[in-house]
Amino acid sequence: MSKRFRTHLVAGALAVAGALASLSGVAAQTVKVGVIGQFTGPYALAGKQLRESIDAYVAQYGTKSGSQTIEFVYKDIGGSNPALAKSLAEQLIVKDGVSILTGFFLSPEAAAVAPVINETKTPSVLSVAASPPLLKMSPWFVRAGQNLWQPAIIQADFAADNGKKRAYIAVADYAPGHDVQEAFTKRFKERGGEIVAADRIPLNTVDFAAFAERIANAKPDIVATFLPNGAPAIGFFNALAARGVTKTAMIIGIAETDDPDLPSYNDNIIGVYTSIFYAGGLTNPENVALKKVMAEKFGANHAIGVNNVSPYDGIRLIYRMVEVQKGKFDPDAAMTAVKGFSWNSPSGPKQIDPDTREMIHNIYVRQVQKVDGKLTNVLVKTYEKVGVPKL
Amino acid sequence: MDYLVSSLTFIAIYGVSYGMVIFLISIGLVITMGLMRVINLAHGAFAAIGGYLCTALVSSYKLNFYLAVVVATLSVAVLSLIVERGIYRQIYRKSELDQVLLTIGLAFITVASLNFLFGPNVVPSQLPATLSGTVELLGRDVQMYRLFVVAVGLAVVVALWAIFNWTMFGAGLRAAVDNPSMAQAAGIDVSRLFTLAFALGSGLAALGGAVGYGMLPLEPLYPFKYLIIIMIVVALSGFGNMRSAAAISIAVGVVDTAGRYFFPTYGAFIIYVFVILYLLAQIEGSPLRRKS
Amino acid sequence: MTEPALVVRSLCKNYGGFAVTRNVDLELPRGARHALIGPNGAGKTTLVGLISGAIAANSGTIELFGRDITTVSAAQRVKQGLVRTFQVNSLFPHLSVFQNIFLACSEARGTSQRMLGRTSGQKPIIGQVEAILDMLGLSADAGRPVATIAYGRQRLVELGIALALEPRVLLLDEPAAGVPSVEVPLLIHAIDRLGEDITILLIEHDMQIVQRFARTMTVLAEGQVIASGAPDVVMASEQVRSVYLGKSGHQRFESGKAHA
Amino acid sequence: MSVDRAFYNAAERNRFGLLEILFWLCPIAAFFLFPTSLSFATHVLIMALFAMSLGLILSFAGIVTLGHAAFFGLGAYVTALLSLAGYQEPITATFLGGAAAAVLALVIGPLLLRLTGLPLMMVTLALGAVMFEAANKLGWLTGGENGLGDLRYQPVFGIFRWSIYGQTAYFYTLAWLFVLFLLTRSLVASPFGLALQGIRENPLRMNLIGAPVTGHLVRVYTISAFIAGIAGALSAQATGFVGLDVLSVDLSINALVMLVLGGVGNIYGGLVGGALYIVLRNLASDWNPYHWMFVIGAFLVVVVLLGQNGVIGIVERLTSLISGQRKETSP
Repeated sequence: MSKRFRTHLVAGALAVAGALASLSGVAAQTVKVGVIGQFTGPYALAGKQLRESIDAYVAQYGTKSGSQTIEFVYKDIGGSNPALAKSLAEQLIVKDGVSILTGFFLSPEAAAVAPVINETKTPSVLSVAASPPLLKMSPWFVRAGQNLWQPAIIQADFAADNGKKRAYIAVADYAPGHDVQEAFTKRFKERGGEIVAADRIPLNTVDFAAFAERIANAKPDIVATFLPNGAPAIGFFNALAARGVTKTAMIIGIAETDDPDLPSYNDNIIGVYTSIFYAGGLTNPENVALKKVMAEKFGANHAIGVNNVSPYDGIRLIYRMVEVQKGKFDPDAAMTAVKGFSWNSPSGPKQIDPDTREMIHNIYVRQVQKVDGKLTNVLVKTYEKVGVPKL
Repeated sequence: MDYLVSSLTFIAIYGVSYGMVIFLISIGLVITMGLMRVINLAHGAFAAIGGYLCTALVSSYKLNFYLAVVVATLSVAVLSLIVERGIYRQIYRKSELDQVLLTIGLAFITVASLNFLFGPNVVPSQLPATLSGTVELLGRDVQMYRLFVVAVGLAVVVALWAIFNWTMFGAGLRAAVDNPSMAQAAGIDVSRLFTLAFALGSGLAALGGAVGYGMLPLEPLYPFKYLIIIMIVVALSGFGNMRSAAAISIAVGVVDTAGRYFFPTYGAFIIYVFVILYLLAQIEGSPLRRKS
Repeated sequence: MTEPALVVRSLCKNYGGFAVTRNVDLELPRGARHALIGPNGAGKTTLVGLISGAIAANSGTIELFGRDITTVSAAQRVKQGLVRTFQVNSLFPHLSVFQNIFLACSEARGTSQRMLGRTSGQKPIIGQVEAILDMLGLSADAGRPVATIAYGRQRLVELGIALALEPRVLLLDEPAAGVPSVEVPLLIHAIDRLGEDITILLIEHDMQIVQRFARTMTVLAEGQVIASGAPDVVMASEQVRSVYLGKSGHQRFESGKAHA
Repeated sequence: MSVDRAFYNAAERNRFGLLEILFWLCPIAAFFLFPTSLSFATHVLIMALFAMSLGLILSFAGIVTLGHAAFFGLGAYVTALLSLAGYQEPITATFLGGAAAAVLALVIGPLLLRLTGLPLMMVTLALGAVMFEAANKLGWLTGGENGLGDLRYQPVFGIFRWSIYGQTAYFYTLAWLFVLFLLTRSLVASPFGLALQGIRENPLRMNLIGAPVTGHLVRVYTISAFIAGIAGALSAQATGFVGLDVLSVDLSINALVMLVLGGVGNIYGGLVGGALYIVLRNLASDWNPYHWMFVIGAFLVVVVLLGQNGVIGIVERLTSLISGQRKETSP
């Protein structure tokens, strides 16, 4: 009795969902894409960049892909709130009838959504979330940005390539920081380097002088770091410069000196390296085109950040997923279409690893220099086709 | 041994200078809270406005930094006169809860406005280049900025001491902190005193916001981000006690710096544990328990 | 079984170096109607604070019906029947008069811990509250918030709360302070009607009330007892007159006598 | 007797009138009106429950705390960890989440609640921050920043399965909300509830009428923590995920804002305010995402300056205006 009742209930629920899905399917072959973003709150900048990228892509390529029209539905998380992300994902799928999800700035948001997309078979494009284990949580995830291990490995490679032997790791004390620490440590040791010390800096730190002092005392020749953009990164680099570490050691971060953030720094930042999948100075035609459309839409002074580029690539993947659709949205076909897919993005040649659904792409090492009186990320070395290593 | 000596001088110099910044942004609230017993959670908003104003003056109007600090401080003091007459005046007699809510509301409005006007990013530093230089002190290179902050802090301490001891305003203030109704009875215009003290407090916050940039970068969420540390100083130093406010600020700076230096991984806890233990230790017969 | 209701021995209290209560001895037999008088600053309210437990004594002992309560908390002293009123009203301003008295009754009967069952269902307590309101002539104001009734009537609520606590020893700290003269008789009447099983210590400036009420009295000056005994004896004492009463006191004294 | 029950205890005014029945029909109606928004609606119910738990101590006992999320978060983590440890019976798991929060309150309450005013706010704020940092540090237990995901629970009563359509989660949450509401409602109308109001009005005098002030406060604090813990547990079950945000200072402050939005001094304050806040927040993010903070800030200022008791106060004012009656505040 109870089992039969249960079956009925589930069947009923699925019928409702099916009806809704077909309803939305009828609407002139429109595929709805749910965008879960940080449009307000402390990460509002990332939300703004996400929206800009979608607008730019649509401005360049229109809303049609293959025979179908794409429609975006936006939902705001407004801070660190994975449970809300999950609730929004359910809402988007059940109520708004979206077939694909994207957005996902913070990794926990994606982790929270994984069971939902597993149950509903909803392909989901991670536009920024970079936590290494995410893709194992759902076969429906595909990464448009980086896996944090990639830039961390390149930090270590670049240091080793430049003959550095004594590394000090200073990362923010949260999961992404821990990931960077893990990958860097492994790779740097493999390359024959020594980790002189590792600090996990509490996120509530205001005055970073204590950490700069610890680092200076350890006399490393390279400092690998990863801190949230904004006040923490600025405070940390200022403290390093004040203590003279910037002069005595190579300092290499990941996304701290991203182009949009660069105006917040003063000259203390000059000389700092970062390792990431985009460099504003790239001259490939895709990047030139992107810069042009961004300047047209958002003004000549608009700086493109990494959080513009990977969501933009994410939209490319979504268009690819839609392109192969014939009639009713087929999630399996969508996933097949992106596995192994390769194209040229503003950030260089891209390929989705068919097995892991991770991005295989270039990682660029950039250095902050003063060019024409302006702080600029200058590309110093390109590591090509970096996949995700096994740690 | 060398390690110990260098650690101790480091903690002394950096802890004290950090403490001085905390002192600068908190002392205004210590004064107004002592006088008016208003739980003003928007105090950090005045600091943020002062800092933003100073930065904007330097970057957009090419004003000299030190002059901009003065202009920003005075402007915020004037602004706060209006806010005090218009808004704060009405909550002096309301419950603690009302005060908390109204001032959180003002802080929210400030955050939203700063975000609207200046964008969500950290605004770039406009501290003059001379402050980035270093001088040798106690056998180590110390950034000029740290010494500058300490100097400003000491100047404020001396100025406040002078105001409180040598001026009529200060005498009235002291009387009113002790007992407002008695001061009123003694012919002191307490209402006017409140307004002036509020302007003084807010102006000091603005000064802290402008001068403290090197350690507390300006961003829209500033009013909330540093609120906890401001409130810690106020709660620990008691109502209106400036001497203990200075001592507590420096203690907080030193404890925090030393904590992060020696136990970097547990640095996040140390300051909170310090606060909890300190306040709980005060339970019996503490002036903090006094209900206004 | 006939130990006195309240015995205070060699009670001392210093603030800093300043002695506000010096070696005070006081003994109230059961059913006493005892007045405590003294000039402003004599330490009367401090003494009430010490006896009620609001202030901790430096030395000396306090006994309630033969039990040493010197170190017992104020709340526990109330439970043992030692209840005070306040010179300045200390009430629950936004609650109604009824609720003010109810709170005290409920606490005295131990029902304040009851989380189940509505307040309106507590019949025995409601009856008791109504009796107190009736006795103090407060029934008409029962439903109004205390903050909205006249100060003089609030004094009655203050007394009502004390009575609701079922006192065996009652310390009345200037119950008539601030009460308009027309309402003073109501207050005195209420005090008069208190049962002989309640021992009362009254602190009062108004000699009229003292004369009418007291069977014995103590005079306090500068924290010290300077006289104690029957009112006419005490008031006749030259020491009291010269050391404490002064000129204006003389007048008040005389006028009080005239009325008596 | 024809006396209004509120005569005995103002909190007894919260009686089952027509309005109240209408109020409780709303969530039922919502189920039929918005069948595809149930997971959002569940979130609304959870926040309403959390705000109600704060209202119990703030409105009735005068405890102003800035750290109530500690209990919400503890309840959520306990329930989540139970699920991961294999204990997936939903009702007892929810209850245990609440019980864990209650135990924490019982332990810290006796010390904490001897403070008032600013020191109390600071200590609760600091305790909340310590809980947050601890959860961040104990990554092996809490998953740290990544949180605990993919939590599973058995069907309720062995019948109703949890699914993304959220019927089960919705009614399960609504049932807890209603039961805990009834508990709260009878609590504030009891002699104990009146004693709490006495403490709110004048704690010193309550002490001097022999009331165990700290004891009373610890009791209500524990009950409130229990309810907050249940809210957290429900959030873990309904979303199948627990992250650090359940312990954040923001959550504590938002609960306060919700309560004020609804109205302090009425048990419906938290319910109305919590629901309204989440719904408005959701609407606002669709049309004007950047200015939500401004709107809420302005609202708080206006509420305090006009002395209005939240939405409930405004509705009461309007109804009395319409019916032409003046409230019994004649001199």
